[in-house]
Amino acid sequence: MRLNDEQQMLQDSVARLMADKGPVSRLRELRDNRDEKGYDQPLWQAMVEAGLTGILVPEEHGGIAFGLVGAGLVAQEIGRNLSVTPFLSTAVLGATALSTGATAEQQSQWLPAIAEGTALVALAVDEGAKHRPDNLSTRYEGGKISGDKLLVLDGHVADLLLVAATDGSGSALYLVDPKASGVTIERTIMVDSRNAARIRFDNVDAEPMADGAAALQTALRAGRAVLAAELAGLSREVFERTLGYLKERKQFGRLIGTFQALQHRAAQLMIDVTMTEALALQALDACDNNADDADAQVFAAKGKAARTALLAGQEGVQMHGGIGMTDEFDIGFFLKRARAGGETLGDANFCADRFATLGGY
Amino acid sequence: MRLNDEQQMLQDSVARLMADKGPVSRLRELRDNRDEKGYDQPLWQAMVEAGLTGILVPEEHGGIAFGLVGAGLVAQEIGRNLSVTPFLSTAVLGATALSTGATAEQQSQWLPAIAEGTALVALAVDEGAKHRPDNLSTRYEGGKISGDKLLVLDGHVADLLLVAATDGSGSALYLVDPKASGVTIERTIMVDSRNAARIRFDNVDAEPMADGAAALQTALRAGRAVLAAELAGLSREVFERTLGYLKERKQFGRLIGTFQALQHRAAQLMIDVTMTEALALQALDACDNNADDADAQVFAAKGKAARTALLAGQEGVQMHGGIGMTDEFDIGFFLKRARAGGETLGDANFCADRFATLGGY
Amino acid sequence: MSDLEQFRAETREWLQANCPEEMRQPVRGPEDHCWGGRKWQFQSDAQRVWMERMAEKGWTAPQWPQEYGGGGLTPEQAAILDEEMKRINARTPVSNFGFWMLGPALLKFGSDELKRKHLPPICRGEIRWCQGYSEPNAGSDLASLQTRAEDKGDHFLVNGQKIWTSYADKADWIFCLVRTDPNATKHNGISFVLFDMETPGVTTRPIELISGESPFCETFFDDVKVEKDAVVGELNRGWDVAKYLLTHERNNIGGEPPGYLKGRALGPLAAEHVGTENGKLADSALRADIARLETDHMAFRALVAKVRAEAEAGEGVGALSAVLKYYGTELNKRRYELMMDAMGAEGLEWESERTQGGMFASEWLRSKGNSIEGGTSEVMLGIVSKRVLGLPDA
Amino acid sequence: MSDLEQFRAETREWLQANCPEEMRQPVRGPEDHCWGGRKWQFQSDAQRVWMERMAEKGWTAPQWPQEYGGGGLTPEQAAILDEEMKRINARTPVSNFGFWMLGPALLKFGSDELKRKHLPPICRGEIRWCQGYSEPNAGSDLASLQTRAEDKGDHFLVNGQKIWTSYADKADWIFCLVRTDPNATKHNGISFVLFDMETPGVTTRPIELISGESPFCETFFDDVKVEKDAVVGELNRGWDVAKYLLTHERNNIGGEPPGYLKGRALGPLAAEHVGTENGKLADSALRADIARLETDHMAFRALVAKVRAEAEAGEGVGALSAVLKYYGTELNKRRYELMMDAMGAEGLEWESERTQGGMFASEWLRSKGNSIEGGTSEVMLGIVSKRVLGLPDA
Repeated sequence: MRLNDEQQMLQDSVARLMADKGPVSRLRELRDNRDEKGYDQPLWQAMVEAGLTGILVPEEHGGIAFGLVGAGLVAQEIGRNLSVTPFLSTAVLGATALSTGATAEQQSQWLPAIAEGTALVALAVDEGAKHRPDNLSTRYEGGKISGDKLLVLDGHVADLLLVAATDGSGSALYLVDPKASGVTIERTIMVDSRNAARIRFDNVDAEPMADGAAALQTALRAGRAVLAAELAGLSREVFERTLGYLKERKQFGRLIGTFQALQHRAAQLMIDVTMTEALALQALDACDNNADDADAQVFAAKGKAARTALLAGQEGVQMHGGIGMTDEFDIGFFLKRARAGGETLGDANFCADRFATLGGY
Repeated sequence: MRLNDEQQMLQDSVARLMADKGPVSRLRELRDNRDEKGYDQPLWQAMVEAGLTGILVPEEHGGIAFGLVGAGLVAQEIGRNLSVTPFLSTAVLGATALSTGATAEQQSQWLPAIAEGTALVALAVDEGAKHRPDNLSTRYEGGKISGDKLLVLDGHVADLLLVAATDGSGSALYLVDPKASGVTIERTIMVDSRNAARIRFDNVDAEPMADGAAALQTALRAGRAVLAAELAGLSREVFERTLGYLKERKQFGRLIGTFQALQHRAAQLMIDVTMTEALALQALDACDNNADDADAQVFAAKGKAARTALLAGQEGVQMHGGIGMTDEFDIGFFLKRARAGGETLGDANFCADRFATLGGY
Repeated sequence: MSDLEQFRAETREWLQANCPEEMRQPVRGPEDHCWGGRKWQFQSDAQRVWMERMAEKGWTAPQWPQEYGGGGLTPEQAAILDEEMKRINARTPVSNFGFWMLGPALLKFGSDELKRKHLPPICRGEIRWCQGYSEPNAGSDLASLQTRAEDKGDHFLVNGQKIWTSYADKADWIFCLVRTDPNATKHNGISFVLFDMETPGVTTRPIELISGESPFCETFFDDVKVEKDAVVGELNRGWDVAKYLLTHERNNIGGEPPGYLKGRALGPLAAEHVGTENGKLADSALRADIARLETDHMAFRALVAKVRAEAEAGEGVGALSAVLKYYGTELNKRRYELMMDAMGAEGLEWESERTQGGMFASEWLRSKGNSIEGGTSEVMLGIVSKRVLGLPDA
Repeated sequence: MSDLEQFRAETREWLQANCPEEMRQPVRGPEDHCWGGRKWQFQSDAQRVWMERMAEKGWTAPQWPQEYGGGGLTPEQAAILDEEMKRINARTPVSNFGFWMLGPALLKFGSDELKRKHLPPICRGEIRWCQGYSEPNAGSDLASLQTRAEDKGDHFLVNGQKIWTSYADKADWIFCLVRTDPNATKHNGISFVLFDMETPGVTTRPIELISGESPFCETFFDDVKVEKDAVVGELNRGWDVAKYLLTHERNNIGGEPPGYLKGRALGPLAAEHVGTENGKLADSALRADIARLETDHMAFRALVAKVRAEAEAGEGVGALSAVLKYYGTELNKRRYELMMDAMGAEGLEWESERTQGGMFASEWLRSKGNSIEGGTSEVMLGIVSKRVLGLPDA
């Protein structure tokens, strides 16, 4: 697919915004200052003002309803700059879940707040080391939820928790107030310096949605597709920084970019990055158009993006040599995010497994 | 492990024998002449005279009982020259099965004949596209065998068939006369120009062994280990021919072996080949010593050898360019044998699966 | 009804009326592909009739100008024709290097005279072309070619040897790179000339491939007389034409496998051979490998679609064609390896009816040439690193 | 009882009597490793006592000559000591670059005077050494180093900067490559010198790695006075010493993972995290990846065993050390990637007690340096292709 003019404009303006207000140096500051909120508040505010927090919120709730392709374009720039915001948790996962499955009342309460930037939302799905959304232990019974969750992105600053639980008949999302009695939240800082929380729910009041099952599935799909775009952007940035280094670093009296073995590997990396970008956008577009194979495309895109980002991070560090191993240099941040982002909402093997099942083998 | 003097002498003499009497050009002749027997009879006769047919036959039955390391050394040279003989079917699989599990009478009848070169033996195990020796449909009941076998190496020239069948309690080997009533043999010529047969057994007289289950398992293990050595030898030969070409072929006014990308790939291939050789010998030695992890070593060796030989074949053709694609040039024969040998007695995935199971995961 | 809608309706009706039933059956093997030319033996009346009817409409070369025998269709119309043909599974009526390669070169570089002389016979399927590029010592380094065309006043005298000439033994004419100025630097002094394969002094010898097929020949030129007006483009500037065609050729590779795997999904095919457990392939490593391959292929198709969309918007493909050539052929090789993994012993039989004479192994072996012919993978990566990434030479 | 059997019996008895119980516990983290030296803070009395007792026997450097403080053991005896220590899980009593690197260099190249001066304090764990090789512009291309040692008559004056100096901030002395003849060609004019890190003009600055650790420093030399008899080997021939040590260093890499994965099989570890179905890992792609890795690792170990057996038979390792360095570190990186795949979210926690402060992710990140330090994988492949395969330069 090619971007239309509107999408192209969005991409240009977001690229400027993220490079100006959310560069990698901000991630470093937040990490080094052990920031309490753990995300870039001025940047988030700027995103609110630009309407980006409402990019998936329907217009009647104050959003701009730009669709997943739009959200993916934002995520690409987030990936390039490693900008730290609750965009994925709130503007993508939260907004998609609520607009898909919430009751009219729930939507009116939360969707405008998301668009206006007055509420952060976190999705609580995972329970163990690996993402297994169809095999949950967390129970919903008689209006109450009990269970243990982890990898709840931005869980320690959220105003609303959307908790995946099973009532015996299947998995669905439920609304939980993080301040409700029985909720215990432990902030955990991940290798990529992002926030995730471990949250215990001990017989906590929970509110069902109109269609919490659809909300869960649709949010997961949207999140995977947007993460694919973020990882594609990250990969592109690592590739470009590495290519720049190959054109600048000398050893043995010549630019290291003149060594053919590195040239071929750089070319192969570029090809993977370029394909990953194309696939991520195509998958986002397939979701927006409710294409028949949208699920397969999203699993392919997320799986491919996870592999490409990790490869880019590995090659980026290796080709930078010793300097790439230092914390002072930025490239390591990309490698760390590549792994964390790759793991989130299902790693490459998870995606391949689903992709194969959809393919009938 | 390192070879002892005796083993070193064996290797040297076999290397001379195979290079003299069984070079790749013989394979080409046999193929082009559509040889009826389908194997190199003069070479086989020379191997009989050198005692190699009895390399796994106990001395009391006229063999030299050199052990699997010895058989592996022979197989390495067979791999280097693509020599076409019933060594695997008769001298390895047949001799191992009979000396492991046959009755004293059966041993006296067949083992001297193998050593003397007066009998060829073929093992009939596989029944479908893939090697699944623990899941057989061929039945043994009341002294009779019924079932369909394929990939029976040298099956159309064998004097004795060892047929894997189940009597309901487990898989074991049974002796069948290929001329017995109810046996239908179809010679099939494989991509590597070797023989394999499809054989139908329709209520055929069969003779049980003393321990046909052990005979089957031990023969399969020996066969895999020896095949690993053959594929290691094949890989070494492809590597050396390709390295020679890199030092001889010019393009763009320079030897193609000066291109760094090819240099690194050649180095990586050499490393894989060298590791594969070391692992194959170690696995053979582990079998000879009945080491605790002999099974794991053999699965590792066969799996690794299958992957290395295929990689060598692929890189060999690619680095030779157009000439490598021609039938007139020999390199394609190695690629063909790499795939056929890799498939025989369990491909790399089969071996990895068994290896993982033995590792408890 | 818009013009395009009307075009679609008329096309559908015409195809329905004119495409013989037999030409709507899937292609069973290479012999079902109509190459055309003086030596062509039609497999059936239907094959001949279908070619002639399409040629009459100009639809054997839908987008070429009508004055040269083409259909004069716009890209949108050509896409509709393509869709309508696919809808009824209509076979390609005729195809050879004249359509894929020489035609585009002539349309871009040829004189009006050359176009009038050569394009209509191509469109009518009367002349089958082959390509004379590579030489034994000029493979990846094509520009070092040594076949000479000496200027003898009223004609050239061509001497030398080509290799990898596709179907030279079956073709009628050749387009050929020859050195017309031996004193010029490597890339200069090469001309792109056309001549009849029946000219005295031309001999061919088929090359048998490891796959058992012989689609290529060695071709020898011994004092072959070639008309001086048979040069496409400027004298000594043949490299420009060749480069254009190489890029064009690489563009045509979309990573879709030919032959047996065409249109067949690998996963279900593997399931037939290795079996399933709980609905999943019994060989779980193979399942993972196939899923990774198909994921990569989906990514590749997304890239191809993007490149095509950009090309249609006039952004040009340029060196990205090397990306597509490289990755498409490498994917194809991976796919055939996995097919062989899946088929096991059944894929290995060579001389048997069961495998139609070793079709599976033959296609697997043939795929190894994909990353050599038309520019090796190594050359493609070199082009990408130099021209796309801008990495410097040593 | 043979001599060796008697040696084993005596060793076993001595170890039993002298190795403190605490020193038989598995190492829990880097702090349990005793580096020795002037600044060393013993973690416990047991750690101190164990080092001292072993030093007294000369068994901190079992095969070094007794006159220099070593144990004077034969290779066979040393192997027995090693086995007996492993049998009771005895920790290494003390270890640092003095043992691994400087000692072997001094034993091969050093004067008797230098050996007498430096080896005994190493054996006693009194002096901890660091290595001054790389510079900001001399990494893979080490021989282009620029740190200068000017001949000032009775001493050298050293100026320059080193990078990747392991634990320079914790070491007492440094062995260091300096340029003593700026006019000689690149590989000549380099000398291998020794000096005290407390010499005026030496400063160090730790470098934080992406793994969060700081095992390396930048080290600056500003008019550092170095004695002229502190040169190991010949003046201006320090490259020979460095090359010898680099090969020696590469030999020490057997592909066994350090840290958390040491002695832990990946398959069962993965089973704990991703779960099993019918006794097989629930993630079948991961299962295939692990089996392939472990197969490759078994092949690598077979090669290492072969190379060692050949080395013991006096055939020499030579350029094969580059093979081992390359493949061992690449394997290790693959292993950590698969560990992270297996651990999922639990491996990603960074600041948490659960992960002992991000131990898993930290070790994964640290492994990325393995294919850079001690010669990059690219340099190793270059050595292999030139020196083992004999491929020519361009």
